[in-house]
Amino acid sequence: PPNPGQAQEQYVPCLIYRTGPFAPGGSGVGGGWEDYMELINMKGGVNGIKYKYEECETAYDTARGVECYERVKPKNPAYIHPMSTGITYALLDRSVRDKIPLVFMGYGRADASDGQVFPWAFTFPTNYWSQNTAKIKFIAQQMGGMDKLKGLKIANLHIDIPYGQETRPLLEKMSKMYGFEVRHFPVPWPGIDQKAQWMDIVRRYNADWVINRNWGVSCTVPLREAARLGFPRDRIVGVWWCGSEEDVLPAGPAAKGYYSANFNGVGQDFPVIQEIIEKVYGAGKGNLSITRVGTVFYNRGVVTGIAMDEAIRTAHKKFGVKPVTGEEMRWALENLNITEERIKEIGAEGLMPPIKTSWKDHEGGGWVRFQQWDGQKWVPVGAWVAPMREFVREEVEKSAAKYAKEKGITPRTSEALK
Amino acid sequence: MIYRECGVFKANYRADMAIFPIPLDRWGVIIILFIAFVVVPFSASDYWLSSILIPFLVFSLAALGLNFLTGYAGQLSIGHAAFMAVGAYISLILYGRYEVPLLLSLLGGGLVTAAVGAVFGIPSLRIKGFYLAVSTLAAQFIIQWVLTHWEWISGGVFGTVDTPPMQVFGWPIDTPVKKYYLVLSVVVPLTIFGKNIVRGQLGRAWMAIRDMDVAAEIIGISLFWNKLLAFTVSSFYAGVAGGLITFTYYGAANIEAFNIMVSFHLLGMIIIGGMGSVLGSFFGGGFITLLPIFINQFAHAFGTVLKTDLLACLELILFGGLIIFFLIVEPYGLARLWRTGKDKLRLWPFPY
Amino acid sequence: MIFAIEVAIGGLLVGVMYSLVALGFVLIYKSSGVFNFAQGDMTLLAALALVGFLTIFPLWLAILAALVLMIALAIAIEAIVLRPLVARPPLALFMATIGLGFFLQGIGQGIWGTDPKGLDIGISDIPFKIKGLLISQFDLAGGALAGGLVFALVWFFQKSRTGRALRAVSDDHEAALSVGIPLRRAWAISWAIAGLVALVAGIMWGSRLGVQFSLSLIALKALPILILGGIDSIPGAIIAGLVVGASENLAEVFLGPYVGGGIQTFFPYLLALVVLWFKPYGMFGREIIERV
Amino acid sequence: MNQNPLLRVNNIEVVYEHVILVLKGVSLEVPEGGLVALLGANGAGKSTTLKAISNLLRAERGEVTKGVIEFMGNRIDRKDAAEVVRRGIVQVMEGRRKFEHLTVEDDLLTGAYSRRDTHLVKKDLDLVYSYFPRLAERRNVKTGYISGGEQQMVVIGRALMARPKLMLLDEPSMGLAPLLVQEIFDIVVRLNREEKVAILLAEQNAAMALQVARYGYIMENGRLVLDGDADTLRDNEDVREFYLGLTEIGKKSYRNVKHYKRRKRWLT
Amino acid sequence: MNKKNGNPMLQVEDIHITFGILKALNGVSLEIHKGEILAIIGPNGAGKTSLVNVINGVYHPSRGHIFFEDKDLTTLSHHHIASLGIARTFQNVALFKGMTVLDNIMVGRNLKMGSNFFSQGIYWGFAQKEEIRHRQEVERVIDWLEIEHIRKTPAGMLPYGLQKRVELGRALAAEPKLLLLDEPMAGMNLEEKEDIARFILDANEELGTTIALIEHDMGVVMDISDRVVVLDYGDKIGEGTPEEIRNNEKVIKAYLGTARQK
Ligand SMILES: Nc1ncnc2c1ncn2[C@@H]1O[C@H](COP(=O)(O)OP(=O)(O)OP(=O)(O)O)[C@@H](O)[C@H]1O
Ligand SMILES: Nc1ncnc2c1ncn2[C@@H]1O[C@H](COP(=O)(O)OP(=O)(O)OP(=O)(O)O)[C@@H](O)[C@H]1O
Ligand SMILES: [Mg+2]
Ligand SMILES: [Mg+2]
Repeated sequence: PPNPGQAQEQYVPCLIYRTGPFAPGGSGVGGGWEDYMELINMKGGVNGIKYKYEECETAYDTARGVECYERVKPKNPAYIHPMSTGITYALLDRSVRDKIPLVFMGYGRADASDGQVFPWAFTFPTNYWSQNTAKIKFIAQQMGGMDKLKGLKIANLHIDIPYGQETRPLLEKMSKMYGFEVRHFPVPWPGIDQKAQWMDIVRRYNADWVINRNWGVSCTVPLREAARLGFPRDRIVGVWWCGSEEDVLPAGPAAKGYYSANFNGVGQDFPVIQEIIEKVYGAGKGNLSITRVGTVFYNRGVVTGIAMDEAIRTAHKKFGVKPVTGEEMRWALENLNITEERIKEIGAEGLMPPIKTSWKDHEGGGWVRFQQWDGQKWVPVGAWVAPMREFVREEVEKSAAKYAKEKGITPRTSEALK
Repeated sequence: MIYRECGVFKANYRADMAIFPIPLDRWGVIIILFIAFVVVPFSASDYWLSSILIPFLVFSLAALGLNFLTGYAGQLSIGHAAFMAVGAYISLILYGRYEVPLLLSLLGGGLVTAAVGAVFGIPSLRIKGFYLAVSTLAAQFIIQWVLTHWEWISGGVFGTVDTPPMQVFGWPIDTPVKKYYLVLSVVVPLTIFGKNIVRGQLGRAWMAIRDMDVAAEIIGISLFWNKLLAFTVSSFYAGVAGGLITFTYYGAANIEAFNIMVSFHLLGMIIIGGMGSVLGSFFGGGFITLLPIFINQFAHAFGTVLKTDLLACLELILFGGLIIFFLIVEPYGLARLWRTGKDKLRLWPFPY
Repeated sequence: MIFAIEVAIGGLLVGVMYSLVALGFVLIYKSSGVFNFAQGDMTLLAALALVGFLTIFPLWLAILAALVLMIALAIAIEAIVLRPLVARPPLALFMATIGLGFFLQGIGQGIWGTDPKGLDIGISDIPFKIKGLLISQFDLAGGALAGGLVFALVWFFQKSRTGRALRAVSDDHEAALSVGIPLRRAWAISWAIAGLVALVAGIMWGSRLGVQFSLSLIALKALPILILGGIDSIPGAIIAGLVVGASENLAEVFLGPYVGGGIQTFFPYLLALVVLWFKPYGMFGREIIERV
Repeated sequence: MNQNPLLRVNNIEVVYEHVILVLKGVSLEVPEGGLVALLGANGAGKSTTLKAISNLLRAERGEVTKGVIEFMGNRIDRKDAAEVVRRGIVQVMEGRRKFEHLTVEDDLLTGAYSRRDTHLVKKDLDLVYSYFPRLAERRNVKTGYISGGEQQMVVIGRALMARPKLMLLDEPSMGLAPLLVQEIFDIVVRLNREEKVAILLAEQNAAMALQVARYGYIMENGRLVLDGDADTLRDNEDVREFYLGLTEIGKKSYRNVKHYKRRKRWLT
Repeated sequence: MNKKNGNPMLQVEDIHITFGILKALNGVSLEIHKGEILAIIGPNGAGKTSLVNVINGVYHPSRGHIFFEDKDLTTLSHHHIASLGIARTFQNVALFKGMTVLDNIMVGRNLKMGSNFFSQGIYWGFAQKEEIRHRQEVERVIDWLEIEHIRKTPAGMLPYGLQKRVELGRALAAEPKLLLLDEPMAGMNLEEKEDIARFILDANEELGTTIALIEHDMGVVMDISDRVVVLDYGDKIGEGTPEEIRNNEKVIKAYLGTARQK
């Protein structure tokens, strides 16, 4: 029973990176997430329980990420966001052993969407594979229908690390399905120079569309190179980590027209964002500079905050109002249902897609939204796009099964954990 | 006088050539080993075991390997993390896919890495100094490329090799304490082996090459074999360390954990710790792996005063500043500082 | 064929831009024997400072202010880092510069923030066509700047009294002291020049990539140039830059597809290794004299 | 000696690396226009004394912890090495510290770095070449490649290029052919007489040194054990035996040196 | 003292070396006989060091051959030549500065040691016995050269004279058949020169080491050498007993000078 004399707190560790080449991503997402928790706290907490959030700087370094995890573990966090693909890999095993759910929204491994093999890992609201199917759909839309994909030349320009390579097989499969041609152009890290790739894409391969799957500075370079070679920017569509203001601003006018995927809305025109500005920043408790509120990464952080907050509420409903444990949180994450109505209630309509998870499906929808840079700001293009659910699911399960075999895991067959 | 050498007469060269000729050192080592094997496992928290001690020990082992190459043989390498990566991938593949016993997998990872290291050591036969250092970056980039492009290694789309649950002789290694023991029982023998190597004929040959290779060769030391051997032994240690850290810390072999920054960190370890010193590798390993953590925890004390993004920058500033500071205090590394301290104790109360 | 030429020309021009960063390394190595790993971070800091100053000053004044800052930095580095480390092993100094790199990263990002900032110096990056070849004004400006710098620096080192003194310092700084060359001033001067070069590189690269942390990573691209041309050769930095730029791009385009691509980062290293095997001090580096 | 020496070293102690005490209270003087020899065994501290004066110690992690060094009445022990050179003291270090990548001529020219009268530099360069014709032949070769003796000529020539008031010579004759040793000493004497350059000469070749010097100090183990006019020293029994190799019966042959050790009297 | 003679141990035949336009050695031939002490003298830059460098493979002659015990050395690598039994010291001391005196001299014995890598690492059995055996040998050298007190001092911290002595120790530790000494006494005072002279004579007389010695101190050369070879800018201008050389006009003009001869 809650002790009325003592204020109860929900401890939330934030593994974050505020310096280094990817700092805009880490600080942006982290800042938005923390601001949302701050907002909830100012409104009295989640059902009266306040968040106690604490940062641990990982510098995007795997070793330090693991150390952060171990450091915060004794404080019984209900969940962990590793915030980096490398750290995610390192924590997968530990999270199972320690019974702490691992949530990686929009990064990490896509096949972890399969709850049968990854009971403790969550990828909602979408994963990279869903994103890519949505991208193909989006390209088709721009071209005027799925049949127009036939004969199209798509260049998959990707940073040459596992994160970048991950979607190659999927694209190849789809190219067979829809009759388009795909060629991969690996960009060695850090991707400052992509002249060769672009010469090839534009001059020799004559690509119709380019997928920009990079990270950090390598997201920006393609826009410049495309401009120099006269390749239309509205024929480039980026991954959601290449679709922030920080990615396009340095490219100046060269970025105008560029598309990117996203799984959250942009701008300040959402009631919840307005509320944050008013209450949190009004009270001087913001975790970022106010100029970044409403940016892509920031809003992604807010969406993170909302989703996690909703999960805690779900747990409260089942287990009672108290600080949630990892195991309770896991149940809640598996039974998450953030409906359109609820989203509207929160004041986040258009900011995030609905999410509905199950014990099998840890992705919970996979909706993707596209946006275009108009030179000043990101403008949403069209409605939320549904991924090719079945296709992705099939791939996810295949890949997860392989993982299970490698690790000696027996996939579960019901909601219950053995 | 607390620490003394005089008064301890060595009856024969055998005693003088023992691994720790001074009794107090010998006792010191025994006490440290006792603490490491007996006291620590029963008193340290999981956090300390798994995220302070394990990385500290393993990175020190890797640093020791690099120290053979750079500190003893004088061949500067800034691509050493890649060798750790080779060890990590190979030993995990051996263990996971081919069901080779764990310790043998580690050994196998080390041996394959040693072979790779020997190949990348070939340029050292012609190239020297910073030219060689920069060339070793080739190892970093090429190995990184091969590991991610060769599907047999990376095992498909995620570029990652996962481990099944670990066991040694049928014992599951699943708690931090057991992992710690695993690490310790690899690190300690390898360290002793390394210490013996460097104080023997091979170590002397390496140091001779480091100090003046022309003269060494004229004296009859084959640069070819000794340099390649330095690369081989050094990458063997790196490979074992890579496998070990992956088994006990990262859980999955992922190239991002062995990026170029890690190479710089390894180099930092031996320079700060002490070039050409086994002990220094451990000091340096501790300094570089633990300092950021301590700074981070220390900086948190200011969490209320400073904005968080400034805090992260403050960490960098402190880290960089402390590296410079320690280099100024003792450019020959912490191990030298330690020795000077001991000397002072030994001679105390007569400082000169 | 025209495609190959285009790739080569594009590579040459980008190579020169890398040379700008390589030059910074060369300068400091040549004049004090220090392998300055913080050169990339100095580039970042210079660019960050410039963008910072641009919010209050017009362009020329901002450049001037950034230059003053780099000179002040050089003097500070001399006093705080180099002077106490005089006559220490080169590796200790090398490590100190790595530490310095972290320090500068912290300072730069702490003061000016981590988010990328645009920098527009008013030179167009949109190429024009000459006989079917695309060439950008920006690249030409970069090339001209680099060329000019090289001429000035070569003259300085070979012909001027201070230049000769700096060369002496790098050979043996104790002996340099014994003939009355003030080490402190020599070091401060060479670091200040390297700061100037960092600023130039920071401007050029910053306006291309945006001013952000990744500027400091350009140093990685400069390294193979450095060993190919010779760590202490100023003209070597430019020539090797051209070679590296052209060859890595040609390799990626024509060799890459056969091996799976993504080879342009390590290709220059392979090239450098081959050259170094025959010329262990790079194409133009001075050899280490080992007489017994 | 006289009341107003050019250089006065007063009771200095030197410590290396904060712990190694090398000089234990050394005092010596060089008068205006003097030519003073400093003799002593290996490791006695001659070079250290010279480096203390020119303040090159700091570059080797040594420092003067006690005592005073005065040059023309001003303290110089706290001054920067470059400043000491500017005031007119130049040291020729032992070990042929040439700038190996500079050509012979460039190397010589660095010697003139702190001179104001740049127009006279060319003349002095010719002077150096006239002293060492071999260098003129090799002027465009990097000093790293010339022979040991030629390198020795370069460093001495370089010091001359600075036109010092006081020259500290650390074993100038080392590794030079007999003919050249004579020449070097002739040059030293000429410099001293004609150009009025005061000289402090640390030498192993005691016979030569005591021939040209007017005054001498003998150093053992970081202490001065004996000093006096060159003639007096030459007649000292210990100096005769240990430094000049002369016994009662005349010069002894190296072949006949036995394994006996007679202790020097001052060493107790 | 006329045990010397017999067939030449080392034959240098018509060696040419050029550096750029400079002819450092211009067709020099000479012989070193087993058991003798040969002095090589000549003005600075005459090519003495170059000659020694050719013998142990640092420079390769553009013309000519070198035979050591009838084996052609001309194309062998340095460490191969060393393994035949030729050791040397260097004009500019080339000690391993970061290593202790003991280790430096132990390195000198490198060629004589051969335990394998693993037994070295475990330091048990053969490796240990071998280390101790060689250590005893090295201690003999140390005793003999009277450098016991600096055994554990890093060589780089020693004063010049002692470094030269350690270097001699390192060369002697290899138990060479032929020992090449490049100005072993430069920078020493008389007493120390006497010591070194003694060591050289002892090595020659007691161990039977053949010695070739470059030296500028005529006193030493005249006293201890059996034969003298004089080089002058690439040419051999004289050869003979010390007496003959002392009175050779050419040598006096090129090298010895006349004034102030004691
Ligand atoms: N940098 C240093 N660090 C530590 N000790 C030093 C250093 N330089 C010299 N010494 C010590 O100081 C003592 C005196 O050395 P110094 O070079 O002054 O002797 P010296 O009389 O010039 O001898 P030599 O005739 O051999 O040149 C020696 O014992 C030497 O080991
Ligand atoms: N590697 C080299 N490159 C260029 N010139 C060289 C080289 N080695 C030697 N020389 C030149 O060859 C000549 C002979 O040099 P060497 O060192 O043999 O003289 P040395 O007789 O030993 O003289 P010293 O008595 O001064 O030591 C010198 O003029 C020297 O400048
Ligand atoms: Mg001396
Ligand atoms: Mg010589």
